[in-house]
Amino acid sequence: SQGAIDDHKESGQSTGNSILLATTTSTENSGLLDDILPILTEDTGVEVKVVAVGTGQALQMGKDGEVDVILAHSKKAEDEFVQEDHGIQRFDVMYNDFVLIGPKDDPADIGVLAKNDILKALSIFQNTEETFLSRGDDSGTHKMELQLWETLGIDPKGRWYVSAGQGMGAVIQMTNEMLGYTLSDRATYLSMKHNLDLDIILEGDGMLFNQYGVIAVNPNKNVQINYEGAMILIEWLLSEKGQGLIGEFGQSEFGQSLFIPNAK
Amino acid sequence: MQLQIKGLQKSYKGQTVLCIEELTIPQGSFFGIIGPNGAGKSTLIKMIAGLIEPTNGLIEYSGASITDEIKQKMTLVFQKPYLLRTTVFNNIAYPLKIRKIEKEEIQRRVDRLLRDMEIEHLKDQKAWTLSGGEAQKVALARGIIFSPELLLLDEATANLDPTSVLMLEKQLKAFFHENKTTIIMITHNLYQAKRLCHDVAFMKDGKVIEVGNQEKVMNYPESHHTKEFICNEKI
Amino acid sequence: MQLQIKGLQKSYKGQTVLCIEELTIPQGSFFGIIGPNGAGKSTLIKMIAGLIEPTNGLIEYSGASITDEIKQKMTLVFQKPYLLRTTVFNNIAYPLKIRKIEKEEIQRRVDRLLRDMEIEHLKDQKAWTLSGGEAQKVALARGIIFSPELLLLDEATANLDPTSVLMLEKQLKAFFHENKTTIIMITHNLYQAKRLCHDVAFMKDGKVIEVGNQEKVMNYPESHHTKEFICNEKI
Amino acid sequence: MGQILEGTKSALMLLLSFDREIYGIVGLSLYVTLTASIISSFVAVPLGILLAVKDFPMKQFVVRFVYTMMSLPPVIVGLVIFLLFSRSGPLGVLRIIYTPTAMIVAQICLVMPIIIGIVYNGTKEKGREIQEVAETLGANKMQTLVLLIKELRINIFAAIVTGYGRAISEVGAVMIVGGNIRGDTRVMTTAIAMLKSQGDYETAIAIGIVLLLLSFLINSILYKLQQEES
Amino acid sequence: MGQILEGTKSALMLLLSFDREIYGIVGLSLYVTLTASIISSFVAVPLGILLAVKDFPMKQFVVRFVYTMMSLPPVIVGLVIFLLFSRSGPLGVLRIIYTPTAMIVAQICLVMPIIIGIVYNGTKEKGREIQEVAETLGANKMQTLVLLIKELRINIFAAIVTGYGRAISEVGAVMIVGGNIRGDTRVMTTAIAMLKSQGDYETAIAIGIVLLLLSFLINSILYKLQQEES
Ligand SMILES: Nc1ncnc2c1ncn2[C@@H]1O[C@H](COP(=O)(O)OP(=O)(O)OP(=O)(O)O)[C@@H](O)[C@H]1O
Ligand SMILES: Nc1ncnc2c1ncn2[C@@H]1O[C@H](COP(=O)(O)OP(=O)(O)OP(=O)(O)O)[C@@H](O)[C@H]1O
Ligand SMILES: [Mg+2]
Ligand SMILES: [Mg+2]
Repeated sequence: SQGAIDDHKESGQSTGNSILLATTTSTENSGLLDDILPILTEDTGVEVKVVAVGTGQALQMGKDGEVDVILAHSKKAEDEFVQEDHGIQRFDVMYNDFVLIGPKDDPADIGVLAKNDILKALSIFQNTEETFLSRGDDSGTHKMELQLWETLGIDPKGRWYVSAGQGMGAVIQMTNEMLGYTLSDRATYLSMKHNLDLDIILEGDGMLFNQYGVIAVNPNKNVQINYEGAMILIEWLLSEKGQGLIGEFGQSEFGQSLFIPNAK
Repeated sequence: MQLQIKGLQKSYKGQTVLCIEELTIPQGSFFGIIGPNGAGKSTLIKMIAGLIEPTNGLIEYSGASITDEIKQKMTLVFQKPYLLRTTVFNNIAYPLKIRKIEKEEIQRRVDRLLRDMEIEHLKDQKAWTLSGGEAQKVALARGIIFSPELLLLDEATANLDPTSVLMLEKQLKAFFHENKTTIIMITHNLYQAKRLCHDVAFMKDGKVIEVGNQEKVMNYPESHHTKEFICNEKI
Repeated sequence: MQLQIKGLQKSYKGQTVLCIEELTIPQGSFFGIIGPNGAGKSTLIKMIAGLIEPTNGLIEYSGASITDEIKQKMTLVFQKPYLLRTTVFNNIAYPLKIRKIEKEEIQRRVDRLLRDMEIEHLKDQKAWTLSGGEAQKVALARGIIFSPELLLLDEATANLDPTSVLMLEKQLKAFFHENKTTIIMITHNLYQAKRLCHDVAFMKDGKVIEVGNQEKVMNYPESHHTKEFICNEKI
Repeated sequence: MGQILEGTKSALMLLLSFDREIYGIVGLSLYVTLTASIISSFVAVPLGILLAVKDFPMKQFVVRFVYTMMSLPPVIVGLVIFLLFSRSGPLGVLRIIYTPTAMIVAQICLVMPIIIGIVYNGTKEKGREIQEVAETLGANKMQTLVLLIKELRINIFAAIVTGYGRAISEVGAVMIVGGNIRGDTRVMTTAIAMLKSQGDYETAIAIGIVLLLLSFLINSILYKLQQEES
Repeated sequence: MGQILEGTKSALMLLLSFDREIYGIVGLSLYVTLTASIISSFVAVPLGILLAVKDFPMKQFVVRFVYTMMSLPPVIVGLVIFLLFSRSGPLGVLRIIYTPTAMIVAQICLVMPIIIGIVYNGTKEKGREIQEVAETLGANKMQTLVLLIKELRINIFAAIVTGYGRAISEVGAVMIVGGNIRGDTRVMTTAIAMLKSQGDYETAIAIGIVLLLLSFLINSILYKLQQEES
């Protein structure tokens, strides 16, 4: 009955001032959201419940109307998401970049041979059979990596190409263990760096740009979606205060920003 | 309770271990069953207690077939009694507890029975620490405490010492006279059958070979099977 | 095997259930133990078998304390026998199997014993489907198949029919004479004690009240406890 | 290796820190797993016993089905519960997804077959005998069941301990249906998984040790209760 | 809901597709879990029985320790095994990390306490009696143990089924020490977790169903073996 549904609405988790945010593991693993969201709640009264999943699942949950808002980093997939009417509009929030990390002594000399050319670096892997670890989990990072191979016209296969199917943190640990190379977002790498024998081997290539976007899920999907709450979060993230907090995150611990705010 | 057995049969995997055309045990009789090992005595008594389904035939209790109500009014004391993992007192009190009898009343009745059966000293002992004969006494006490109308005993005194056997027989006789119970007792002790039973049935190979007045069957058996069996009475 | 018991005592939570100053059972004797329920008979025999640790005192087997080798040469048939969850044949064959006796030899010996004990028809039956008396016969057969030098029997014929009791006693006697075994037997059947035993001990309340030649103890008991107990022999 | 020792030290520090968040996580873990285990026990113990003492058609099949359900992967349970209770799912109106309630439901699905299976096995052999005693003494169906539970308590205890062990240690199901939301549905195992993926092995192991200490405590209490009865 | 039905359909398609990768994953799952369960059984069954029939100091404590280990979280086991066998760990020279061997080692740690615990409980009550029979018939220590195993086989069977269920369904430990490497250490549960994180619920459920079908098959075989014996 309608009454029963109303009752649920009052006690439900995504009505009123509570919203569900699906995001990728990298934002959670870096600790950014834990850092800034309590301030949002203070400012606006909106409580954000974060579910950290892979990009693939995050978008799937958006499509199914399971969450109210998505924060991800796979621009192409996100645009498609909005085009298919699953979301209202996509906003740029911030960016960071991907880096190629590998053993400190860089046995394949990639740092020297490839300079700052990621495509060249990847082609070296295929030739030398040096171990390269792929996320292999359909995440934003994985999609970006696949795009690079595609540009190169290479179908990566063989014992040197390890497809892990796990989150960023896990794959970095595997890389560390296997003394291989992998592509990581800078934030996750920096937050784990102190436990690793890995260094940044290559950075700064324009192709390694990593843009994060935020999308409110289309409220027409079901009555439970809290569109207003989602928009409050988005506006706050894009506001001067939100952007400032994003820029500050990591300064004290790493001496540099892990994410660079770039809302338009 | 009167018992009527008609065309009763029990088979395991095609092998018939019991086959009784007809047998009537009148209300208020003290009925003995004797016969060699494997004759089917326990099978019969378990079937009467409703624990084994007959393959064929039926048993009537005062004209009716078995119901929960009838089950409430009868009991079987097993050849190898299973005692609950608790004290002797709780074992004997159990049938009264499930009949929702008041605590004081239970206490009173169990205490009296413990005294009558000369096992007061075991009252608080754990059942699994009892000696063989003590366990059998407790099982018997548990069986008669709620005054069942039909009491089925399967070699219930086999592990008792001679003095205890006599004591128990006295108890049973008193119980029988007070309650107008029907008692069916399996025993290998032919003296005991003589001392207690009005009627006896001799079973062999799943069949009732001979049944009738105890004195008649035990002293002037008709079948040579019975005769052969009885002549070993001094064992 | 000769047995010597010295200052043997068993207590549970401070309560002494057995206390025997001294008792000697000579090699090759057929020794009976009688006494009321709870007297400590099973406790004593289990201690002899090495299954219960005494609280105090010791038992010597032909002068030595118990070892695995001695254990191999004796056995105990329980009051409530536990049969292995397999066939009758396998139950009886088990002691031979663990002694690594050849298959044909096992087959031969078990078959003969089954025949002697008149239970051939049960050979392939599952142990848990046996009747009470059948189970007891199987346990007995399993105990004597490997010709132990010391055979301990705890009411091993309590659930047998009179004919079987006689048959079994004959078996035991034959076994006793053939093997020069020492046999210690607990029984509540005073006739049986008379028929079989050379010596008997009367136990009560954990103590050996009287011990000696069977005929003497059973016919002219010294203690009034024994007298009282024996006078119920016809039970 | 050093990390394991460090973790042990951290575990103590963690417990002594009286950090509100840690205690919240521990409390929620206990709430979810104990609720799930208790509810499961109430249903599964009688079911396991009935399965053992009753004869009915297809019984062999049901038994093997229960055994199979004992190897239900937590991720699959999580996924199915998620799909059932998600907003667009058939039971979406109940709105329990990403709440402790959903976690309890998922764990019940995992724990129930385990308890049924172990209880069934323990009852199979001795159950018949106990049932016979109860019946001959005039117990009705309910009283017979109660007696069976009392007599088989040691086995039932093992079943519940095993089931509880499954609940407290699993992460797949609670992660999916609970979402590991900070301050809301984060339990010890999901916290461990998260910390591990962040490379913070020490804290992960510390929480793991806390978890084991708690298990030890709960097992000890259950064990005491069971001992005293017997 | 639709996804669950779709998943069932996909499961059949998947099995019939004879896809080499799928069969590789299934095969590795079976290899790892069966090896772990078999090795665990050989050690844990005798240990559980000994624990039940022997008296020794601190026994109560050991029992409670085993019970506690039954709730060992797979993630913690994975982590500890990882730290032990990692490059810099004390056993790093063995170089088994990210191989099926490491996965087997981790699962043994999980399965062993479960089997020990359940066997212990099932032996506690009847074990003494069986031991007495064996001893009075002249069995030596080894023969007594063998007889105990034979007589208690129903309970032991339950213990192994439960342990195997734990092995085949857990993901936390094998994910960490195996790494879910495609074509190398990817097993059914890690594949399910990965597919789920990709939002591919259907295939995840399909593999889950395959896993359950296999469990059913294996349970049925074990069950048959056990039935025939009795
Ligand atoms: N499940 C079964 N399968 C095969 N035979 C069985 C089964 N149960 C019982 N029997 C057989 O049925 C016969 C009758 O058994 P029952 O227990 O009734 O004998 P009994 O007269 O009580 O003997 P006892 O005096 O030894 O107790 C026995 O020969 C026994 O072996
Ligand atoms: N664990 C225990 N705790 C307390 N009392 C015990 C324990 N075990 C045995 N007893 C008591 O020890 C006494 C001797 O027992 P035992 O089994 O030796 O008697 P028994 O002479 O064989 O009697 P029966 O003829 O009835 O078999 C009994 O009264 C029994 O209750
Ligand atoms: Mg019988
Ligand atoms: Mg005794």
